[in-house]
Amino acid sequence: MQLHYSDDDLAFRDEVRAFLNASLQESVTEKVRLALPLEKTDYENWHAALHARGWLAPNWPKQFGGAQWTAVQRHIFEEECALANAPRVVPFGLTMLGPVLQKFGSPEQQSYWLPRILNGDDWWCQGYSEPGAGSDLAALATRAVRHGDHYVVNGQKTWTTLGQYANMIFCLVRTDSEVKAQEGISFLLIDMNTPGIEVKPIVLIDGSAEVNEVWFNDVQVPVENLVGEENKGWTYAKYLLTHERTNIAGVGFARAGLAAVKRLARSEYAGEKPLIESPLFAARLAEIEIDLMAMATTNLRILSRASAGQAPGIESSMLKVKGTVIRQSINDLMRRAVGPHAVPFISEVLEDSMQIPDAVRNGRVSMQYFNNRKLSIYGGSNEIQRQIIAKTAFGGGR
Amino acid sequence: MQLHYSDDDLAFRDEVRAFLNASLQESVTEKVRLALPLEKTDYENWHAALHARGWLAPNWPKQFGGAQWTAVQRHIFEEECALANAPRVVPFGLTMLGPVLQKFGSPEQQSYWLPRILNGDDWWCQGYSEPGAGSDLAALATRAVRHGDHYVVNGQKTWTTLGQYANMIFCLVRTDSEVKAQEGISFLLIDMNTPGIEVKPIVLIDGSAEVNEVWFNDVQVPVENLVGEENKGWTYAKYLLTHERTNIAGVGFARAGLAAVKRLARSEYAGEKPLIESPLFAARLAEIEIDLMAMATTNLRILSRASAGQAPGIESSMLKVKGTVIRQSINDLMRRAVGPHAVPFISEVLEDSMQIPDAVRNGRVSMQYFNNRKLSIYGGSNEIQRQIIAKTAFGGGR
Amino acid sequence: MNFELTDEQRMLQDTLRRMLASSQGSAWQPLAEQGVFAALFSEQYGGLGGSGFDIAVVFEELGRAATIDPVLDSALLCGWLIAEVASETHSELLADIVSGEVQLAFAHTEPASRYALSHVETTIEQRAQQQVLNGQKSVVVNARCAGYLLVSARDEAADDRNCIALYLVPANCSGISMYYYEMSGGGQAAEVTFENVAVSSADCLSADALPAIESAVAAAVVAQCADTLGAMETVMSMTTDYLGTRQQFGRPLATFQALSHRVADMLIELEQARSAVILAAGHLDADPVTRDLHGSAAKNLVGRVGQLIAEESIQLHGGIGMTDEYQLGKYARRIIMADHRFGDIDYHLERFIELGKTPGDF
Amino acid sequence: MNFELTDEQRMLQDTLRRMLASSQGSAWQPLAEQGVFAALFSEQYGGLGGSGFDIAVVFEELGRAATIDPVLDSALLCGWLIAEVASETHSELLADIVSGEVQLAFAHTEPASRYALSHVETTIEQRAQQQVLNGQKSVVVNARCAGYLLVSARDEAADDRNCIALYLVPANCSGISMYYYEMSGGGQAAEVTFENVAVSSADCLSADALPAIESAVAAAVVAQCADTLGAMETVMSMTTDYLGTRQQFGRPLATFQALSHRVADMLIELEQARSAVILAAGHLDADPVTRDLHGSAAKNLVGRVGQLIAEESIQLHGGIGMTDEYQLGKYARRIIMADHRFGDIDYHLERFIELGKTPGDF
Repeated sequence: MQLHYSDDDLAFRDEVRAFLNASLQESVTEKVRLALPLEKTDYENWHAALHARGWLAPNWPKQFGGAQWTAVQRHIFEEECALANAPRVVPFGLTMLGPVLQKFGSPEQQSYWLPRILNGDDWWCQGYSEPGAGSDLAALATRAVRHGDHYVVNGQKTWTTLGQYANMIFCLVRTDSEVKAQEGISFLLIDMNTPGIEVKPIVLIDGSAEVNEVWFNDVQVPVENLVGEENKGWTYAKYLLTHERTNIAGVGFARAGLAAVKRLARSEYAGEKPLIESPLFAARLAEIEIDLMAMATTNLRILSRASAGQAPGIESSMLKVKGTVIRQSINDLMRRAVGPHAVPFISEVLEDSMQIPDAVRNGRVSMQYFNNRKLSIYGGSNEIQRQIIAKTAFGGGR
Repeated sequence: MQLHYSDDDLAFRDEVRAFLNASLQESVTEKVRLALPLEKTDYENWHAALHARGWLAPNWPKQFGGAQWTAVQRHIFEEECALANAPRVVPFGLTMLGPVLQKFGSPEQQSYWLPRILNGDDWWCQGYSEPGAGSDLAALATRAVRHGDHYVVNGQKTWTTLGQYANMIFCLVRTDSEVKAQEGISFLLIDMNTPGIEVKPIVLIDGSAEVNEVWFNDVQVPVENLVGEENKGWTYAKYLLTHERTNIAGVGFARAGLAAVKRLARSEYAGEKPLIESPLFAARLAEIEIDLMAMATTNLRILSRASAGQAPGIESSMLKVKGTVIRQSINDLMRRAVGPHAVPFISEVLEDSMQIPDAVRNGRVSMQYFNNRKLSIYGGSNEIQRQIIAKTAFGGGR
Repeated sequence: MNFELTDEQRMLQDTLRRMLASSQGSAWQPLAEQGVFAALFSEQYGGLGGSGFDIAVVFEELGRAATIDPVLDSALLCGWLIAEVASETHSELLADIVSGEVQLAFAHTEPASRYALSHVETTIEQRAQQQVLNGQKSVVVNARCAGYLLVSARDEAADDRNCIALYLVPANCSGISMYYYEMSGGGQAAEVTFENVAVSSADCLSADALPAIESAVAAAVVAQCADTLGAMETVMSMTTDYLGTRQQFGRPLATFQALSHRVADMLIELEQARSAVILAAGHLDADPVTRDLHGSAAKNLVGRVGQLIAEESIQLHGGIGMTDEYQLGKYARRIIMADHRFGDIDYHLERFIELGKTPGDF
Repeated sequence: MNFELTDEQRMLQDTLRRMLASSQGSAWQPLAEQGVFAALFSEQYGGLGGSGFDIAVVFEELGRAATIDPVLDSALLCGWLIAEVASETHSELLADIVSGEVQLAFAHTEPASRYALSHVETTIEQRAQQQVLNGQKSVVVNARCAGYLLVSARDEAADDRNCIALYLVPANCSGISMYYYEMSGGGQAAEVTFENVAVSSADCLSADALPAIESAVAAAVVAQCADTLGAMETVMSMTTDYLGTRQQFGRPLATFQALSHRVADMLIELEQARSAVILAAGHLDADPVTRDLHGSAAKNLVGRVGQLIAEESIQLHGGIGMTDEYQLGKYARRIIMADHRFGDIDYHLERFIELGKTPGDF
């Protein structure tokens, strides 16, 4: 065993650091650090900078314009981005739709859509969840009925992240209701500007409005926007869900969060001493740090196996659960750290958020605490993950 | 609301304390305090002392020779006994069989068996669980087939506590296998000296041998030893299980345990300071103490409602879960308190246990820790209790 | 021993529950009309109640309905402070508080004080003919609607238990500036700056106010815990209703055993919280050590249970629990934010340990 | 980065697993014959391994099989001590340890030392022509079978890090008395009293042994954690097997969701424990701060996970899990008692916090 990065990996890390150092603007990293909302242009600029460097699509094969990094390189990149408070790369086109098109799309779809994703011509969003189908995707009810060279789509999608910025959405729709629940589902690409589509923001408990409901009312979609075969959409959706989960553990986010907690706990005072020297707080912090050190290693172990060509099994479910629990504990520590100053409601939609006095802006950490309750709910809730783990354990297939 | 004991209750408590002070022998309380095994005569002497005082059967009506105390008085008595390290009163005749006979027994059975319980003529044990029927009593397989004026019993019971001392056992047996699982069960009183009965001790992970397997091989039981009606035993068993659970929370045991932890933590040193001043240990201790204070109050609230004639609902399930969790945490603290001295294996069957050096005898607290893992398993496992609580909550019947 | 409410308390509870269930927005006026504030004070101060249990009954209902009026910070906390230190000199003001005519705000916490009640850096100085206040106060709840501020200050820099004075200052005094904000748990507060605010010696309610502050905060702790208890009751019933109704994979969520066992654990802890509130309420009139020991026990336990119930409820609801439109989030914020007022679970655990070293019978 | 075992390590693992699966009672002799002890030492000391990963591979298998031989306390701990302080003067003894010819016991912990390595009250005094040892040692593992004891002592009463000497004393010396006992986690130990035990200056292996003790204990911590990891693996497979087989209410326990989700959490934590062991093993040769930081992290995490898995396994088994006849109890005791050796979870959490204050790159 060799726990440390190879010289090549270290050189790569230096390269990443130098790039981040040169490319990130403080006005943007400051917003990320304080969990303030980004402008659409903040995302777009970062997308363009990465594209210019050829680092936008680490997971894409070279033939489609990807960087084709090793799993360890991707891990290094993600971790460095998180520690540098880089904006996240909007994943819907790059890490979700892209691989599906590469595997199941027609040559025409590949040559039209993939470059547009890289160039940032389209802003994609995701239409999976429905009000009646949360963890139970097979229950989805949005229908597409074929009329000549068009599908006519009716129904409602929900939890569509950043849908307010998107001009395209990829959707799971029901094309056959006679068959068993998971069959009869198709994978459609839909232009958000088609008549009959309405987007409504959902305000979350922290006042944020990043997720949306999307309504479809007799929306016409050309048949060439069907990916793969009709009624095979479930297969593509599963591929998308199990594929590309290298960052599921969120190690970089957790490390950045832990660093932020430590900063806070050194400047907050409990009596004469900084909070970080209070035994109970220090114990909470240390326990999470120990858990995180172990999880980061688990993550690397799994990555290194993936690099060696082994398919990730229930380990990604394990990382999802432990990763979200750790990140939520860090958010919990963060609000504890600021003590009485956790109470201001500093919604991300407040326009003068950069002008708020520091003491009041501390309330932002509570918003993050509430917002990140979502981590254990979305992307396959932790209950679903436990179910997967247990099923495998009792199936004997470890 | 009035949280404090009435003057009458306080006077009663003083009376109990005076009695315990005068009646308990230090040679016995010392064994209880150190969780060392008691002799059969230790139990018998204590039984006799309580009987002489008229305090043996607090839960029995006066007509059968009981003390007919209020729920609060019984609580006071149980708590004082625990704090004084009194031996426990073997409950199988007094709190389990007695009430069943009083409610369902024939006048002949009542007049014969009840005085014998009070006088200590019989040592009863319980034959409910079977190897194939743990929490699922309806699956029990021990059969009784009637032949003239006898039943012939075949099968196996297990987890029979103190069965090695008993001369009588009350059993659930299957008398009809044609009907639904919970019907066709009868309640039989069986003389342990009947030919065909064999008792084998089960050694537990702490080396103790208090529980037993009881084997029945063509055992003849006179039909007059059937309690109530044939095939109605499940009703009596349920009555027994839901009735008389005033001490289910084990508040007295928990208080005595917490006092013992504090004693230990004051004498153990971590560096220059007694362990009780170590912040992490103090925090563990305080959290359990806070939980216990609340649970003791929950217990009193439920007792006071029971005194007012209201039937206990899911509260006894709540007390069972929380009570066992708290007691197990106290055992956990106890072994943590003795640090490296927790490792000696001091089984209760070691004969010279009173001669072992103090430092080595500290290992006894680990034995208690392991032994008390049973608390959350027996008497309806905590999983069964959670099931009952959830069922009621979702039935809307709170 | 008796764990039943008195008839008066039960009537108060019924009235409140009915009234708050139908009220929209502020309930201050109806609360005043029903004499609810009077229930928070003993007869000696013009009230009709004032015991720990009276307070617990009122705040459990306010929490259950998630009422946003500043009953805790203005009526109870400031009211008790006035009652403790100035019931004779300011009897009229006290009467106005009891009747709900006037609102106040307690300007005590400072940017660096965290949860310590004795940490006061705000100064009171004699300058020429007058006294001036200078300093910065944090999280002054209800500052926006308060006619007066109760301001703590010292005439020397000593950070000890003595010499903390309490001033009654009209909120519109020149030299006072405020930065207002909404609070996550409901209601509003402000950061308040005092810059050479002139006060007279008649405005000084007490020259040594810490014991009174501790007493009033002890009542606030009971109230806060009862409020959280009430909020948790609502959350639990929302959660069991939702799980009983919402279908997934063809059957109600309630039939999934892994979820239902978690609900059972939440219900067990809710009973624990209820007992802790009862204990704290029942010892509010005890000696300070006993009082604060039970207060800290309750604040710690209710804080832990609150976190469990708030987090688990959101998780068990799934996505819908995250939305602002659904009421759960409002309650979850109220419950979690309660831990940031009057000391959090760690602060109270440490205080419990400290107080436990004092020999006593509790 | 590479998380694969070397070919040698994998062979060692396979050999051990096969051998221990079939061995009954003591496995000392076969272990020695297979050269397992040599894997614990570097070539410099006559071994064939000695890295943290070599140690982890060996002890994971010993834990998995619940082997009771004193490999940890005699071969590894005492062997490393001799190697550190006396590899040249006592090369023959070291060779005998590496070959398994001789067993030792480390007499260091005292009744009042708890987990502190620097707490030594046992004295060494010059009397007339000789030196004498006086004192009391606690939990001296393997004392009964040890040919020699490694005894720590001081020539002055100072309770600091300096002046802790290490003596090699034949176990049958006059003046040594022992009270033997079995240990809950397996194996045996003794309380050992030294009463004017005469030693010569040649018996003194080191006059300042604490750094060596800390280094050897760091290796023991890796070994203990790996042992617990192995034991937990066995426990998890017993538990999933049992739940998959045992029927209740007409279906296998594994189909009860509340139970299966708890199993999932146990499996998640088991992976955490494995990673913690890897980290500790991989830093055993680092500078002392980095080494001990990862050692403490592992001992804390493995201790927490061990408690979860031991307690939950018994609970999920129900009654059968409580019986001595079923193998689970033996493993549960081994896992829980591991927390009482070389520092428990609280001790190591505090040490982790303390070490974290030292700036460093880890």
